[in-house]
Amino acid sequence: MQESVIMKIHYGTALGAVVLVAIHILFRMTQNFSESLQYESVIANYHFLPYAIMLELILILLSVHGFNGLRVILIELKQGVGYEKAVNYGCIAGIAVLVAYGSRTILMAGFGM
Amino acid sequence: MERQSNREGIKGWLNPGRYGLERVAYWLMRLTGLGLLVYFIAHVFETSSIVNGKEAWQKMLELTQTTEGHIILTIVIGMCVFHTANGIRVMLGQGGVGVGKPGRPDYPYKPASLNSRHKLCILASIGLAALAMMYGLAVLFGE
Amino acid sequence: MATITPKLSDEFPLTIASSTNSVTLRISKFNPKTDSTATFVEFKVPVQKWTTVLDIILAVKQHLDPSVAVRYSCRQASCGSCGMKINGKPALACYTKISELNSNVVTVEPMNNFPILRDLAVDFTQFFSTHKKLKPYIIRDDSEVTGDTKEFLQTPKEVEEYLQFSYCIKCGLCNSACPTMATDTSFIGPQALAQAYRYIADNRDNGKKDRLKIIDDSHGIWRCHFAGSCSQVCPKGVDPAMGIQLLRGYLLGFRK
Amino acid sequence: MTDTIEHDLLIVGSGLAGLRAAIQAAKTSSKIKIAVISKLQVMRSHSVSAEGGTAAVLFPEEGDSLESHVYDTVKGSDFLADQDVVERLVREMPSEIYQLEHWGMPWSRRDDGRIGQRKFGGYSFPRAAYAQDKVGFYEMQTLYDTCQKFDNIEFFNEWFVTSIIHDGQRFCGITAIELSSGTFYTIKAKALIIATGGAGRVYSYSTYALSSTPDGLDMAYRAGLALKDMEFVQFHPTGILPSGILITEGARGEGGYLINKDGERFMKKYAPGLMELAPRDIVSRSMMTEMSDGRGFKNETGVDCLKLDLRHLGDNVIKEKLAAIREISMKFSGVDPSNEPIDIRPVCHYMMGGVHTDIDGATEIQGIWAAGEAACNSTHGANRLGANSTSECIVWGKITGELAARYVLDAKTSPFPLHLVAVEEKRIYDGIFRGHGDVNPYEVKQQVTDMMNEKAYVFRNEKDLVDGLKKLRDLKEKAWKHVDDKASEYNTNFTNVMELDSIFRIAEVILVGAIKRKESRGAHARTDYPARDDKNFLHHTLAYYDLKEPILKEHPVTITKYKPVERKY
Ligand SMILES: Cc1cc2nc3c(=O)[nH]c(=O)nc-3n(C[C@H](O)[C@H](O)[C@H](O)COP(=O)(O)OP(=O)(O)OC[C@H]3O[C@@H](n4cnc5c(N)ncnc54)[C@H](O)[C@@H]3O)c2cc1C
Ligand code: HEM
Ligand code: SF4
Ligand code: F3S
Ligand code: FES
Repeated sequence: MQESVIMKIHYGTALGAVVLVAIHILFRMTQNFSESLQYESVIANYHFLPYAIMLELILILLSVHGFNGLRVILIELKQGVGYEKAVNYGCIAGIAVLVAYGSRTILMAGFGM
Repeated sequence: MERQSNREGIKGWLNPGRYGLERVAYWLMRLTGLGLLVYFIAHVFETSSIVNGKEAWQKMLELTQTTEGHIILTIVIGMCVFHTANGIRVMLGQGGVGVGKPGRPDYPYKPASLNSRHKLCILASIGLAALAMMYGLAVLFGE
Repeated sequence: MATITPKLSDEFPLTIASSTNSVTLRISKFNPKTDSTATFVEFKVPVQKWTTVLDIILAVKQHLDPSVAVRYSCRQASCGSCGMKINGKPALACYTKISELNSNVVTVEPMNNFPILRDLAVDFTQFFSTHKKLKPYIIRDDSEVTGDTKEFLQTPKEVEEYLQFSYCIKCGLCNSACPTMATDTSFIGPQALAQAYRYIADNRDNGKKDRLKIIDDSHGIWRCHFAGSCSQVCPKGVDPAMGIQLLRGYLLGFRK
Repeated sequence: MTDTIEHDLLIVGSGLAGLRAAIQAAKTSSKIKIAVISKLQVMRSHSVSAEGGTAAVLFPEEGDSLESHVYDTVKGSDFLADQDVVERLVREMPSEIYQLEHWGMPWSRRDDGRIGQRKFGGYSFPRAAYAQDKVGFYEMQTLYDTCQKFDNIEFFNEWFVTSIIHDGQRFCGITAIELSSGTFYTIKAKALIIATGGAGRVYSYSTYALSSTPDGLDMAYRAGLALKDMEFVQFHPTGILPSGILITEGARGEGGYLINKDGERFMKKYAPGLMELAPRDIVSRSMMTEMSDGRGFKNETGVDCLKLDLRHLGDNVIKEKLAAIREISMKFSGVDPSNEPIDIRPVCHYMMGGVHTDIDGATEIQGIWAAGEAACNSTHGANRLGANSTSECIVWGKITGELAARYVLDAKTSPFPLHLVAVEEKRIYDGIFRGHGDVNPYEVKQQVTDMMNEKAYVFRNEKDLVDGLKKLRDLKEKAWKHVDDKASEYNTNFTNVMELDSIFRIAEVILVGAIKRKESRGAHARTDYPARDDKNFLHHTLAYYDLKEPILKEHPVTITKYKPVERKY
């Protein structure tokens, strides 16, 4: 992928995340902080479809943003064709694993129970 | 024989103060980015416990609702606020916004891109992060 | 037998004034062909208020240790030869007065992020070839760039769009201060990026597309994080950091 | 044992002349291999320090004319310039300015978008095209960057050329040391352009880069080429104290005043017409007279000086048009010219003389051309006008670049005189690198260059010159030839001593020529012969190398239109 496309995604995900994370945190503030973390209220949140979708979005955005950030740091740290390939695929794998794992939670918590 | 390339290496990323505030911001941005990534991964794992039922969730919550947990959370809040605020500044700057206009530089040279607008934004980001951390401390330890 | 006793004061042409201080000059000596590590040698040298770091290095070379390897030419900050690390920060030796350093100890080391040739002299091979890669010249149809036609008109304002970037003396200080350069061996670097902008901003040039393509690379412009250290150390007010961000503005669609 | 490389065209020296030649040669044919060899990194050449402007007739519609530029130059030269050569310079120059412009030169512009020109000394029209006061720097950058377009130009950064090899008729190659490794190379080639620049570091108080030593001139001289008119050394009126860095004539072109202790614009006594903008030789002599008559200032270093006053120009003009000298005087002398006059005194600035060439820049050996300050094609005669030197570099860079490239295309190679390489190797390694001596060569250099400053400065006389020559020869006998640094990598101690070695021969040529020329003409002012003597000395001086002392010959001046008349401004 063209580096400019990757970096536009990086900025885009950051911008998207600003909005969504703000909402996510605001949700923590709708109630008393520790109350909001009670199992029941959390599950309730997960059952609320728009919120679940939002969580999924945050998950994707931040995974992409975060792992791309890591990729940037790693390819700046050391160079070499093999190494850079490994970093790139490693980060893609990281994103995939994290998104899959997080999605599992959202799916199971949202619909499974 | 290989000529030593004399790269400053990762040492060059440390000691950020010697080149001024912008370099400190660069360094903090990196640290907070990495910190947040670590937190984020941990967070995804942490919340995954919910699928194992209420007990597992409560156990996990207890693990994090300790003093250390609160301190870590406070740091995360600070990192998040700095990274976000500075991130917005950096995005604008990297798009060429607010970096000054080309023009005749007069000796002694003051680079227009290292201007007070950006310096203020950096300081504000640090300030906001500090405020958020205080607020977080208040909320977390307040009860 | 004829001997001439070394008098350090001879070194500064036409200087008769008497009030001299002295400082300790520490020079990093290293020949990659024969040494395994760099060592510092120390000298005491007299200075006056206009004495520059280059002056004292040359004084040492001429009277105390002729083997000091150092690059210099114009001694007036226009050729870009004498970049080195002075008390920890990259600067031009001929452009740094001892009196500005506020220190009795002056430590000089070769610039970082360049291979060392010997002592203070570093290798610019990669630096020059990167500069060349970015097509640092007016790109236009060849038939248009002959001397047979009068000048392309350019208002003073249009000149100011790129003039400051063409102050670059290719000293390499920016590259040695940049944090990305510290670890990234393939990064284009602030000097060449700023030059890419210099030509794009020139209304006589049509090479924008070519150059944007070159810099849009995994070790291209995106490896700049606006750390600003390049502009901090630039002795000529080029402000590469500004040029780079403006350049990126094109790629991000902020500018046309 | 030497390593050998082959090329088609060698250009030694990478100043304005060398780079312009390289581009022209590359444009002439993409088939020839061109090497630009410089003892510095290519773009660090002394030319980057040129400040004020480049002369050319750009606005005939506004009153300027080619004839006027020709006449000003010839008159400025005190009628020693070859007039056909001057005409060629003037004719070729306008399109060269446009050419540079098309290559990206950031000329300062007028409001209508055309190239700006400023007044310069000795001209009857504002004729110096300028780019702030960093003209040479920008020109160098433009040429260097334009060279990057051509893949058949190769740069040899930091190669010290030690000698020219030819078989008596035709050029064969050079010998050079690659500084980074210390390897001694033979470079074979069909053609050579000598563009090694001026040699002003023969004087200790000088505007030149520290690298402007006479080793380039010396290798031509040793190779049997004639040096022409070396006694004519220009002293620029405004060198800043204490460093000797130049304050451009552009400062006076923009309206700066020269003042003496009484606050008087003393030039009204010497050149009431042009005042501060009289040619440099006249201004420098006037300044020396003022100072020796006790109307000078004392600089804090204890040296006599006068002052250059720019305050009335206003901060804005100074910042816009004289940015570099503002920076220089603030940085190196702690004086902001907007608030305070600058301490200045005449300073060695240019060598009218150089390798003898014809109007095409060709030397007496086939396949060797010379261009730029190193050459003397007699554009400047006895005194160069400001802004005419960068012009000369560019025009003859172009001419020689093209001629040499064409020559290469159908040149035959002749057998290479290998034994000369062995001789050269012995000269520099046995004679200098392993030479014996206990006198610090840097001290010797200081003494020689101080002597030149003292004895062959603005005003000269028989006694001083003869004393100087004697001192020079004494110093030469001293056991100074030694190099303490025995490493091969980046050994500048070695090159410094080779440079000193060349200073001796070239300083001798200057002194001998000055002694012989018993008249005052242009920059060569003899107090014992204060008048110009066209009957006996309206000729060029040629100096040929000989082991004992330079052999001097005379060479006629080409006069086409303008008969010598008395020079008044
Ligand atoms: C301070 C100053 C200001 C000036 N301002 C003006 C002005 O405003 N207008 C104007 O018209 N003129 C001006 N001049 C004059 C003009 O700058 C010079 O005459 C001109 O730049 C000379 O250029 P060049 O190409 O001949 O040589 P240079 O630029 O001197 O280059 C010489 C080259 O030869 C190389 N070289 C020398 N010896 C060797 C060797 N042994 N082996 C390998 N390489 C070697 C050097 O490395 C260098 O690359 C000024 C001069 C000075 C000193
Ligand atoms: C929510 C608001 C966020 C914004 C506005 C934001 C913005 C940015 C920007 C602009 C950059 C590029 C910095 C540069 O090029 O120098 C960046 C880098 C980075 N971000 Fe974020 N980010 C945000 C959240 C996060 C989060 C939550 C994480 C963790 C998962 C994260 C991880 C990273 C990493 C690791 C980098 C690379 C660090 C660097 O290159 O300096 N970011 N961020
Ligand atoms: S941009 Fe400035 S610091 Fe960098 S090479 Fe050019 S002059 Fe030197
Ligand atoms: S220091 Fe480096 S990170 Fe960018 S702003 Fe300058 S190039
Ligand atoms: S010697 Fe030329 S920049 Fe310092």
